[in-house]
Amino acid sequence: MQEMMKARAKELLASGEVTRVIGWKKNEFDYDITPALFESAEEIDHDFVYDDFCGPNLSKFTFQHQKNDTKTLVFLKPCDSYSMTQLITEHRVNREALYLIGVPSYGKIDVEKIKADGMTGILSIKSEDGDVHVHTLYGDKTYAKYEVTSERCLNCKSKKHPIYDELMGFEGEVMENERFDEVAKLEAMTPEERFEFWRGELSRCIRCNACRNACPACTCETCIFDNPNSGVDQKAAKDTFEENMFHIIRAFHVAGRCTDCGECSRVCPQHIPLHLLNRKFIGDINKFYGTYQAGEEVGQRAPLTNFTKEDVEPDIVAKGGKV
Amino acid sequence: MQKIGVFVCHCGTNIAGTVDVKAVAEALGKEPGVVFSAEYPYMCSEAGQNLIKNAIKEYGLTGIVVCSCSPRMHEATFRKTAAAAGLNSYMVEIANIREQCSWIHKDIKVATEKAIVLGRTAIAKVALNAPLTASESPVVKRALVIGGGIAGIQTALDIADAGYEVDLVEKEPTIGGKMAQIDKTFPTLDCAACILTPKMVDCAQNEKIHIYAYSEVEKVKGFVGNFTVSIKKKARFVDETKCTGCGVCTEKCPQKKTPNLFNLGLDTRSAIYIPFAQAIPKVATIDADYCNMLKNGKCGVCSKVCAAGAIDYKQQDQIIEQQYGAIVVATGFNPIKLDGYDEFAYNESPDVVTSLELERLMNAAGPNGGTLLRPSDKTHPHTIVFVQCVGSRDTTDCGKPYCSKICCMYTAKHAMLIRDKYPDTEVYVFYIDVRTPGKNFDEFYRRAVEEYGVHYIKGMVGKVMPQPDGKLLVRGADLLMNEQILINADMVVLAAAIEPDKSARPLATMLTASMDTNDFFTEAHPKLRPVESPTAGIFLSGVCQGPKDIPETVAQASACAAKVIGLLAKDKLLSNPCVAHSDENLCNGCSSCEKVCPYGAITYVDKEFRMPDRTTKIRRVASVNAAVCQGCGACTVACPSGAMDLSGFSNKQIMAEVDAICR
Amino acid sequence: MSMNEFKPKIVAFCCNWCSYAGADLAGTNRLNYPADVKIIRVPCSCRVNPLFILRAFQRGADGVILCGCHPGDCHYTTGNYYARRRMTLLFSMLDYLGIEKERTRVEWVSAAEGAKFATVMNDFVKTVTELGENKRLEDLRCKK
Amino acid sequence: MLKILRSQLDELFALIAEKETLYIPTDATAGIAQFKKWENGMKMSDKLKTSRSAKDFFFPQTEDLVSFKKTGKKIDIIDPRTETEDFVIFGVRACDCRSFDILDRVFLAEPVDTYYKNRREHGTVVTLACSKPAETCFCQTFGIDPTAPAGDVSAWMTEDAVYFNANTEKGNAFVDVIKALATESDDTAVEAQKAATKEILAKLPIQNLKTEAFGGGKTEQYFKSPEWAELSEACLGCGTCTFVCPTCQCYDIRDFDTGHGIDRFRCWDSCMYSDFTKMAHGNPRLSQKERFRQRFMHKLVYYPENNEGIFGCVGCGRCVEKCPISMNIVKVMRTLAKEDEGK
Repeated sequence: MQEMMKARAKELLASGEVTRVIGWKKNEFDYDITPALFESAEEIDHDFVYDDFCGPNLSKFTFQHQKNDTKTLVFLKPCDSYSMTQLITEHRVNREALYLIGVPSYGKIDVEKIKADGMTGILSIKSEDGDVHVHTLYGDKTYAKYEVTSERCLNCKSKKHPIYDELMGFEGEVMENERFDEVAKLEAMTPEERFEFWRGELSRCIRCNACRNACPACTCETCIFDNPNSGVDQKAAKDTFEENMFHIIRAFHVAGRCTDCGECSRVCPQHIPLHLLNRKFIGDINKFYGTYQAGEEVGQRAPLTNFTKEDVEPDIVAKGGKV
Repeated sequence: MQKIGVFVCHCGTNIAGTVDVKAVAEALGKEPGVVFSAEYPYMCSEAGQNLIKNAIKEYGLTGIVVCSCSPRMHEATFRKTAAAAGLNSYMVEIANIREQCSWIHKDIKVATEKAIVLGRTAIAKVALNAPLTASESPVVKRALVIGGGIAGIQTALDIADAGYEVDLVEKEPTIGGKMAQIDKTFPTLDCAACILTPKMVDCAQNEKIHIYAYSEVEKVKGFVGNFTVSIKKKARFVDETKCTGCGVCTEKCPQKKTPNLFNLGLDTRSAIYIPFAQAIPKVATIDADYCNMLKNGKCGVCSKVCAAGAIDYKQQDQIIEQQYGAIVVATGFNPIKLDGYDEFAYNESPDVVTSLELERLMNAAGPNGGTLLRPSDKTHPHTIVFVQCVGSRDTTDCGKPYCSKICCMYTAKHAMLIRDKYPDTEVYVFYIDVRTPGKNFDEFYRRAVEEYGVHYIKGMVGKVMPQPDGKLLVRGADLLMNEQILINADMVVLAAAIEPDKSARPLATMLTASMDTNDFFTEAHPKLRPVESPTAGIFLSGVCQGPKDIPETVAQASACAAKVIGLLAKDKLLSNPCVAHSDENLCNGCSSCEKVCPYGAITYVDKEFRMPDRTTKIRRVASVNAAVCQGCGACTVACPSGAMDLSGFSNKQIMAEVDAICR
Repeated sequence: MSMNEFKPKIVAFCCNWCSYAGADLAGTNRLNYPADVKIIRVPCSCRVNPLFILRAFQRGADGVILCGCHPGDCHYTTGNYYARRRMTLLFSMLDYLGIEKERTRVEWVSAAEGAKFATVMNDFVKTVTELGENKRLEDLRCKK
Repeated sequence: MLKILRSQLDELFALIAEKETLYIPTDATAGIAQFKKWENGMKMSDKLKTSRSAKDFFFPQTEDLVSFKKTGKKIDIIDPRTETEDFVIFGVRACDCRSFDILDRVFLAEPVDTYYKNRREHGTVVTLACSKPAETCFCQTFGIDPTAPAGDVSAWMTEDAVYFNANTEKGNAFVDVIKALATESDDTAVEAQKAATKEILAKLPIQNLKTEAFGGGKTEQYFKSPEWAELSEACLGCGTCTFVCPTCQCYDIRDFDTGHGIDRFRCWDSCMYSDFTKMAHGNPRLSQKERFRQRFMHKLVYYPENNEGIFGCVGCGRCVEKCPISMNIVKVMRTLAKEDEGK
């Protein structure tokens, strides 16, 4: 796949169809992937990669590196593709200036899972035929791929590309998944248990803003939390309230717009399962207002800018949330 | 630096009876920013107002808080007071310490404490108030009425009567609408044409009314008082100014096989045609789909016979741009398509007709010259079955969930007319309910049953089966007798549901006027503002707003005209200054606000911004039309970046109120 | 602090056209409800940002209630429909975080429903009083 | 050198905690370690390092500076500081320990940051030598020996025992406390561990990173390097690297309106943020490239220029692990120094 992508990118560059290519490149370690902009065949030959570590969602990178006067080729995994569609719907990127190629994703490896298993001094990781070989200073280990696949990929919502100019690999499908199981587990707890759970998680937050800055739905010109005139700006959570506040409001602001790409949880240095907040909203929206997948189609009307006269009343929450 | 004045009203004993007003004035006097605090028996009295005015002048107050009755009572009063003393009238806040404090609490201590909290909340808010000025916009003294049926005609006539210019746009070659196709009207049984056509003539002769027939609205820009509308005048291939309506061309035209749409396709006409004798404007139109000359350049008969030389095969669509202060929607209705109702054999047998088709069949100007004959064999029908609620009150996909309202009455009318003219014809009416609310309506229906012997059967028709002998076997249920009924009928008449005209939806989009799920226009308030759209300057006339009969339509049309006249009578519109505004530097241009705006007040512009690194960037940003915005604030919450805020109820003001209450 | 002494702080957001008028009517009819309820007038229930509700809790509110026109009766035709969705989701999220769901409420109160306004407020204050102080969404700095 | 059996670790912690507050690295729920106040039953993490650095103890993420209390129109000024209680941080790695020196040079230089000084004086740092360095470690680059960490007390943990060596007076006081559980021991086991660790250190992938190209006086050379554009290209402008960094020391001072007055506090700030050092005219660093450059120039050029050539990085590798887009100081150093190796 990587070679096909490189060849096609070079072809499009050579033909002048596009002048820039957005893809991934490798950094220090096998698992260190950086989104990158390529402007020549040499750069592509030298640096371009596409493998099981290419987790970063390129739609946010594309948003940051937009150029209207020229055409840019962007490679999108299905997840990135949904985010891109949402950005187009919200007029945040200019579709005309993009050439989108959908590429399949076979599940990305979460190196944190390998590290959490006690592996350290990692010198190389190779993913081959469903096995992941980890070579370290302290010995080697082979995992079955699913053991070290990221949560978001294990619960893949879709392998379909809602938008593309060209497709590489196969036309994927929307997937059956269990992504709401964790949410349901939390919902089944007592409020006290839930409170303890979230206090434990959110109290680790260092307000580094990685979740926000990596999020393809968080593209505000100025975030209200950075705007001293908003009256709610905060640089660090001085009080537990502020930890809650930041995450509730962030989740609320992306509610109905979040495509569940999972970047927030991937980038969190403190391993806070932030996707469980977003999924709560997604699950509620599905349950209360009918199934809705953000980024499925350009021009969709988001659930929070929509209504029906028969919508459930807010006391549904007091009644246990059952529709 | 804020200099706030606090004025605590006793309201006689209404407030002072349960609130220690002196203690309130004293406590609030210590709040930050407050430089003057006083209490007085009646702040709304002239003396009380003078107290306020003097304090504003003496202390140079920048804002005032009046602790008194509900702002719904005297906010306007105190705003005028402030303005009279030279303080912007929006630098006034009211603390409601009567309705929401002294009147509901008995304990003086409790009520006093609460009054202080309410007072300091108002102080916290007023400290963040900004002077606001109502903006003015001029009103173009001309109205546009879209739709030339009875609704549009009546509205246009009434507006014109008041002395304002009206343009009446009708997409068909003639005005008149559905009413022109109707034979008789209930419950009086007078002839529709006899009462409609004089009104059509009035329209044509009224010099304030300009009729754009065979025209459609193409584009709408602007806002209340100042709309710019592009109207497309479709090519008729006949010069309207030259055509005398003599009709020679229609006689000589060799292409006589054109379906006559005015008669709902029950007969044919020529390719060049005048829809009916009393058409307004009485001008011929060439049907381009059937004209041999336009299709293959072979014919030209009409051109040769036209003494006026009005035929112009090269005529093009024409775009007219015009300014209006108000727009009236009167787009009317159509019966639904009955394709989904195979059980009634509508597509199978020509003798199964809709009620509107029956109107034409019975009309003197209709295909049979007014004699009721079966379409299939032109024989006289002896048994006729009417089926009510075909598609109305029907929650399946092909039907409509609402009641079409007019069917019960016109069916009674049809039944009665048939029984009157052809006493040997048996008439059966299958109904779910008979609904006759209206002046003389129920009496009318009873006459049909009692005097004319129409057989009303409560129940639905399950199937209509065309028989080899040309008869229609109707199988239905009589729910009252609880039995199956079979009727061997000559004709079946279906009371098809009515639905808004298909042109309404795209028009609503152009007008940014909201519609319900059935494509009826939504009124600004279901009870109190029934003839206005929530979008300022857009008014609703007739069935486009919901099913109604002719008298109701005319009443609404006149009401609508009154509203339009009220608007056009103003030279300038003063707008509520408590409206939304967008901070362009924060706006993402994501369109969330636009989607929740009920008034279509938000548009987007591409604007060039200077970036911090000294480059420029073109960004899409929201822009609020203050003349259209009504200040609900829906957009402010839809906006994730906080770019959208509401004057008079800003984020900061509301948060300051929250803070002050919780302190 | 014993249960009897605890006086909750309640913030009530009322839309200008229905609920604020309903509250006025409760006053006109001298219908009693606890002084713990303090009303903030907003043009429409759709003006209420979730931020305001969190802000109230931060600043020491023990309960927040939002009152608006009945669905379908909104002065601005559609405002309360949006408010309804927003609040449903927000309340659900607060509940998900383990914050007592009884501390937040939405009620539709028309301008004619003075009695309903008083009943709703009495009931809400009772519920919140039973819950006691808001501990799970407080900002200790504001309690000093 | 004192020796305490690992089986006695719980007793040791109890003993220390009896006298002073004790903080140890412990596993937080999500497979990451963090320093926590020791309580009975708490187990020490066997992770190499905590996800946040140990600088929090002396330079916490937020800290009250002063309060203003409003009563009517009167304002009282309140100093919220109280004398910090003595505390022990156990298990600080060599890299984090070095970061304290770097912070000291900033906060203890005139004018002395009394808030920092207060905490620093009351904290006893017990370091722990590394025996299982990770692939992201490069402390050796900055002359740190992870097998011989500094601190008030140095400790080594072997299979069965922990060895302690006091380095300072505070260290001696600590050693006095734990004596009850300890036995005297020679350094055979410790030396063996050191040797073994050093062998591993030589094999670390980033151990060959060189600092020669950097240091004071290099501003001209690097400030306008064209490489910054590409290096910073994917930077999200989040503050992850800054907040996990043991040596980043920038903070912002903010006022919080409590409703009764103002709490003035400071909190960590990040030069990666667009509002960092924002002044009336805006942020002097106009784009992310410049903000990105600032962070690395500070660590590699400006700091050494003002501090006798000491670099502002300790090679702990946290930024290498945590950056959402995997861009870090290692890549920056290699690119700027035009090292074409390591890949």
